[in-house]
Amino acid sequence: MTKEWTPRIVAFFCNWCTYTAADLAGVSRLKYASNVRVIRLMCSGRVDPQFVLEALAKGADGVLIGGCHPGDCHYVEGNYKMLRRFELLKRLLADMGIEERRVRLEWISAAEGEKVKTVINEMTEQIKKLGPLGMPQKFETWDKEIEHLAVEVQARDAAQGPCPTRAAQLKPMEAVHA
Amino acid sequence: MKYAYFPGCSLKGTGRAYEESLLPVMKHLGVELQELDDWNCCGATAYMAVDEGKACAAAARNLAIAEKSGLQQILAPCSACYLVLNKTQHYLHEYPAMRQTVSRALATVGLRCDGSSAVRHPLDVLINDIGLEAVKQKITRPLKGLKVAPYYGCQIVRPYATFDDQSNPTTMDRLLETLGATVIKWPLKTKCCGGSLTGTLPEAGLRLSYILLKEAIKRGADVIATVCPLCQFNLDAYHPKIAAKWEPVPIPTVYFSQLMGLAFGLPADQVVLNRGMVPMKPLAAAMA
Amino acid sequence: MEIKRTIKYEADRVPGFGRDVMSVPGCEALEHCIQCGTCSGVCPLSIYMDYTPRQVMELVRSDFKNEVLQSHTIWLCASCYACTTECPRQIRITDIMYELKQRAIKEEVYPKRFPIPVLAEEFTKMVHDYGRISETWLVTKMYLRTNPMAALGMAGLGMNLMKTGRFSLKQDKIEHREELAKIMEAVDHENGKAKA
Amino acid sequence: MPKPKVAFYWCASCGGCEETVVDLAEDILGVVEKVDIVLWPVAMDFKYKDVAAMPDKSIVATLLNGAIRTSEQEELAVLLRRKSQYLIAYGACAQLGGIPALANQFSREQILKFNYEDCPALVNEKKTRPQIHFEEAGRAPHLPEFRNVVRTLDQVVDVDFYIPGCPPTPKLTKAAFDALLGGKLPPKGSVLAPDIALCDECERKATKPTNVAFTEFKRPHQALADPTKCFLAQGMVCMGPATRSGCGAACTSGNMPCTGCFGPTSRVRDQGAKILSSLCANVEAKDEEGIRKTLAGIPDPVGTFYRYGLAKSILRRKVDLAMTGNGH
Amino acid sequence: MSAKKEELRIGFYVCHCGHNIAAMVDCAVVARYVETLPGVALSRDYKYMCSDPGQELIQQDIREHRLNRVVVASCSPLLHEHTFRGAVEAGGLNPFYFHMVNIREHDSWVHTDRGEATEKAKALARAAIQRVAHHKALEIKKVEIHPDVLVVGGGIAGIHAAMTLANAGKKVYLVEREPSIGGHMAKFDKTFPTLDCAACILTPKMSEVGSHPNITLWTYSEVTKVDGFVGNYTVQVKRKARYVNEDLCTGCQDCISHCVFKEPKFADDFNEGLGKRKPIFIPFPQATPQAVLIDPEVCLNFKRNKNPDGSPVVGDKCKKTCVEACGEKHAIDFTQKDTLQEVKVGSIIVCTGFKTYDAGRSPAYGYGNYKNVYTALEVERLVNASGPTGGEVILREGKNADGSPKTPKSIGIIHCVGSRDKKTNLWCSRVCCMYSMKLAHLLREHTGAEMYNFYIDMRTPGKGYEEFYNKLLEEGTHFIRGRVGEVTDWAMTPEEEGRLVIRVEDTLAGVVRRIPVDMVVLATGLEPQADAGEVRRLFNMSCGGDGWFLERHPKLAPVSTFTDGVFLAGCCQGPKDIPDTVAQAGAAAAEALVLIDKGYIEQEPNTAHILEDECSGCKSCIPLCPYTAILFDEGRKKAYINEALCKGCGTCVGSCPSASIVQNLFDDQEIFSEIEGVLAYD
Repeated sequence: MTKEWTPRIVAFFCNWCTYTAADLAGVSRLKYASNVRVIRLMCSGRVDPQFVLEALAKGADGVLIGGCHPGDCHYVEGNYKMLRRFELLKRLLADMGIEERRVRLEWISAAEGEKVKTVINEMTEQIKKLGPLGMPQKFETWDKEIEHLAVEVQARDAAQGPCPTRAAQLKPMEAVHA
Repeated sequence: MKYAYFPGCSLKGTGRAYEESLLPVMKHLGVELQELDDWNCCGATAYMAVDEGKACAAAARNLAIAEKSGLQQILAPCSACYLVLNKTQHYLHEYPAMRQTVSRALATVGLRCDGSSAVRHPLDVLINDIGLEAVKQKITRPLKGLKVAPYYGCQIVRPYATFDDQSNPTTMDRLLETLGATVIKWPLKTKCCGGSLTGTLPEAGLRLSYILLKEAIKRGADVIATVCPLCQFNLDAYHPKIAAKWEPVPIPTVYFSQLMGLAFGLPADQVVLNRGMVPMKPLAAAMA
Repeated sequence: MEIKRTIKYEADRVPGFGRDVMSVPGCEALEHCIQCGTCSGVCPLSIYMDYTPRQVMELVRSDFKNEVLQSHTIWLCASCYACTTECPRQIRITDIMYELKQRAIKEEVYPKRFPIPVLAEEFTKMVHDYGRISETWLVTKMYLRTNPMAALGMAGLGMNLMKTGRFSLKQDKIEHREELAKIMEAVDHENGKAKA
Repeated sequence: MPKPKVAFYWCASCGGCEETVVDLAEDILGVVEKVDIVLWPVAMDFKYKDVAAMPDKSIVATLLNGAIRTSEQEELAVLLRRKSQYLIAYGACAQLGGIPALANQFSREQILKFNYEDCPALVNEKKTRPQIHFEEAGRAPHLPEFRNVVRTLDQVVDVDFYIPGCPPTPKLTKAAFDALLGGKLPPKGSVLAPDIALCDECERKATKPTNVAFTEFKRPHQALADPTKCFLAQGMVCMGPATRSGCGAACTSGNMPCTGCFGPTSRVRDQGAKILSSLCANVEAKDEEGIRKTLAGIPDPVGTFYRYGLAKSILRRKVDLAMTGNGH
Repeated sequence: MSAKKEELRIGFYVCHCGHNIAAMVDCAVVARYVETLPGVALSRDYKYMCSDPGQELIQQDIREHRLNRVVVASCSPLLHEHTFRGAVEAGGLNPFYFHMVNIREHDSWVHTDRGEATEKAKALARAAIQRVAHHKALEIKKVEIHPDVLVVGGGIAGIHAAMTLANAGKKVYLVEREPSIGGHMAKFDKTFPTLDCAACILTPKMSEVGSHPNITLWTYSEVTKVDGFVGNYTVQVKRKARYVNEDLCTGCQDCISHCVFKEPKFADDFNEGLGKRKPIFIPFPQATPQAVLIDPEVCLNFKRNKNPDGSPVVGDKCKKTCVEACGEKHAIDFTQKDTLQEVKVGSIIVCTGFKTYDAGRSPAYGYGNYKNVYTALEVERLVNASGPTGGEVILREGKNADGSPKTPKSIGIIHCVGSRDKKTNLWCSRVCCMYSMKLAHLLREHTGAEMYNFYIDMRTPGKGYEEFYNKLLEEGTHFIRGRVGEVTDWAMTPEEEGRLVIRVEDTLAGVVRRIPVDMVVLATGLEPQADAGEVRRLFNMSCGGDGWFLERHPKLAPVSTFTDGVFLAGCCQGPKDIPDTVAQAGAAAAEALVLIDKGYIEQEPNTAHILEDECSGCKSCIPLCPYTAILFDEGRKKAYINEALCKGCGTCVGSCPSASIVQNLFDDQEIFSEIEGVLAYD
């Protein structure tokens, strides 16, 4: 890699406050780090903890969740539901060895374009300090110890015909289903 | 109640009447003060003008000594000390670069300052920790009929103090009322006395002291009560010069602690009215 | 009648000076100044200043370094913080004044024989040497360096101080002076000013 | 016509799955009648070389239970995959990692150190650790290597079907055999259990109100559970809503909350995240302090929500664990 | 599952938006990259996608290239999603086979490195391509609009909005908290810059409101609850007891003159406390409705204790001369209680106005400390002919040489009090410069005093405003550019004795000045109402960081809110003068008319539904729905969603432990592929 490593952050922003605030940041031409990828949801209450885990597993170094301030949720209290999940999710992630600062929940109202900028820049800096999380690479490293299986299987296949590992399909199967 | 006590240089010098009156009053109220071990000058306003980093480091040495002593609260009666120690706390919290410089410097002599102690002013402690009710209990000679102009000066309420209103402080007013005195309302209670300019640039500095003294007399005050050794000095020591330049404005200026000592009926050597240059007649009259 | 040209050329500016001052802790908010004049309005000493505090703020922001560092204004500031408290943009004007004083001392451009910077220097020196201030000695030293004749005018005050038991020729010192020296040295070191 | 060949094998497991096969009771006779068991180490004497000698795909189905932790298990998985038309992950360990996969919270070094050095019940003065090469009296056998990571069967070889449970129920096992022998198998990759959460078959469902708001969480040992009332309504963590049904609500009928051994429904990628989401959203408190206090009743979210599913979870393993190389 | 999937043919368009995007994102590179992604049949970059030719391009491509999915990378979907869905539909495709990528607000406008911005655009585009593959055809839902409108607040904004709607034949409920409509404008003497009398232009409008057959006017009332959604709001209004039957009272005021209190004794709110009123009173002569009310706190017929319901206890001590005076009208009713009324409306216009900054928060100016320091609103009443002094400017403190109450010889008006200040309110209140000049003119007219205006910057951007400034300059008003440091009462010179002294830097002259005056007027700024937070929640609106209600878009939707069917007008949205307020009120009324006349609103089909076979009936989702849209079918032992009530937040979807709830447009699959897409870059 020639370029300096920059963190990848996936952000889940609620449509009414934080996404709008990010639009406002744009309209106001505020400048912030370019490594955040925003996914729009209608409400922070829609943020399924699976999304956070999936983002981390697929290569995000951090996840930012943005919702309306407490009491301001467009859907009355969706943000509280996220807050509650977030409290336990943070602990679960810590137990799984993921630094707390990689996952952040922020209340950003539609008027707080400036806060979008500050939070993103701050988070980028924090994660830069933490370094890459690199889950896809980790998965690869973990599975190095069974890499030989594929090789062995291949060698034997060459001698005796195919034996599927995870990826390959078994032909007679389909006959049975049909 | 126990506090670390940071007297500062003035309270050992020209402002000794402040310490001499404050310590007995605090003792009388059951407050224990433990003077900081080998404290050094806070740096006052002069040091900040020369080198901010060193000024903070010098002040932080005192904070570090206090933290080491295990006492969480530092009592700093002098306004300049109070401000500088507080300012240092703020800088250590707000500016990571400053915090790093200072903590590395302190580390060279095995000291550590994490900014955990609170710098308190005696007025803050009297009102919020001890309480005016407890003060009232100790009064044996209420200051009935004594008209006092409360003078806070600049640096205790500005800009870091949170125990009183920055524009219109009232803690000393309430304390003096509790002592039985009549508190004079005047708009100059936080105006500058001239600070060190009285010495370095008398034309400007003394004029500020003159205005204060004149206005206090005009509003009918018998005495000015102050909380700062420099204010007391400026309002007390330059009367001949002021009289020569403008007009005589004969009104004594005392520390609030001296008035407390009076009201508590403490012996004269613990009220030390003899330290004032302007005759204390109005006080004597009021006491009679 | 003497006439004086007051025009300022771009060459009179020291580009970057304003930004540099604003990068110092406590001085950041200067960029928000709206030149309302509240600082001058509340300053008890603005009436003696060559530039009002507001003007100093603008001169700093516009990089007129020489004008600012040579101005009387910065030495007239008594650090009463009235401006800082009242400023509608929360600019810590007092702290900016401190910063300007430091720069003026460092560049030795303050008015010569002007007692205020001398007092500051002597004060600092005394803290270094003894750890504490003896007011009597401090004032004496200042007068000796600036205006020895004025010291005579202070004789009356000295007498009065003596009468009230507030005059002392004893130089108070702290026990661990070497500790303080070491801290100061370390600060210099941290700031890249290690003794040559 | 020769009877279809069937194999059973066990990897990192407790043996409970084998019990289920036995628990088919009289039904097993029906099964045995219809099939020819060619490998079942727990009950019958076959050797590796017997299997290796079989032609590829000569076994119709292999039911493999247990997670994959050692090189030997990997090798057998590969061999059986090759020899079988259908490889079926049998039980929670093979499907999800199961209890053994909780070890994915620790590194190999931590595990070996504890078990061969620090464990208080241990006598091992020389601190000898298991070896993969070992020479004595001129013999140098190859021993299995203990891997860094616990894996599910499908993380090692291709798997056709899953029969869930810790252990799977005889009923599901029999149904699987019936489908297999009757040629009525669902699409490849299916879990051979209903694709609906446990509450569907739990008798306590009716007792759950529609306005549960958690103020505290109690663990089973901290309270005497009402034998009829929904556990969640009693403030006890029950994985039922996030767990596939098919067990006949065995645990909840026995007055124990569901711990999730059947794994998630097909639409869920991470069972733990899902139950977390649902439980937390229904906490009553709105302030961080109150929320934290309520959730303090779940002191070990990983152990609670991934009791069986850690290896199969999105993160699979504690992410900051060191990997150590081959050879102990 | 097994059904043969139609081959994916995605069309991708990246918009240059002139230079707005193209300057920071290499659009051609993005288009070429997307072309390589699976399922993409066509990829183009184009100058302005939202233009007619841009939209036409999409339609043509759908037809010619048999596209079955469309992705446009341009600005925010909040701006143009609707436009492009329309184009997709016009091309013959279901409009929801579309997804939009925001590479302007979220990319080109906020980044500075072209390479990085282009990379980001690629990642976002890829995510959309992956996501759109999972999109389903959806149908738009239509919701009927109830034709009645609620207007909250009876200031000039509310009055104008209500009148506009009523004149268009719509039924309006106008709810006002105070006993009369009129708001702040009713307190003003004259209006700038024309100097026409505020009462003369406002009073006719007020009485028109009072008598309009289409307007139900509820004063002394507050909205306490709002339920429902656009087109179908149910609003609960609390009508506070006035102890006078509005319908029976004729406004003759005989009761007031016959009150046992011979003289007015109690501070009169309408006159900012400068005047007095009796316990039974009418707020001001032109009040609408023309009905008196009784203040139970001071009326002798009430005891000082309260009933358990909070209403005051009726006593029997007073002679009730008022009842006697009212005679056969029987309008006075001491037993009146607060009542709750419920109305159904389709849309709501919020015009709750502002409050003025509390001058006591700026102690340096001495308000409350020095009696002759006034707020501007007090001076409005002081110069008003129907005000407490009959229009005579006499000071609270001091005497003239002849012993009469003191009239000021010099007056200082301080601008920007509480405004443009980080410690109070950072915003410019927009009207203070102009009203300060108006007051300078009026005070000079009334007193002949020397006038000083202290300003930071003069702001006169309105029709005829700068001309007004010029007029004041001609009148000899002293304009001193400098924010006043302090107002004090200690004298330095003989002419300062006994007067208020203003210390200020005259920044244009570059000197500090002390200016003695007899009267100080504080031009206090405008602030959000104290209860703006609660009101905002009531109507499900947002507030900016400054506390003003937030419009949907600062330029393009200035009177809409983020809640459909709730509109804003007047100062509750931010400080503004009367012309702007009236214009906004008209605009809000027009927005409401659009809804009513169309008769229905199309709703985003982003609702959730439960997969019948998969739901285990665990009930976890039911308490989560804020709209009680999720119900439990006791027969089938499963939950189901009433989609008419569902607003599409997706909270239940994110919480369903067995993933058996699906949200249209935000399906798990769609989001998972978006996550994968944004992260799959190299």
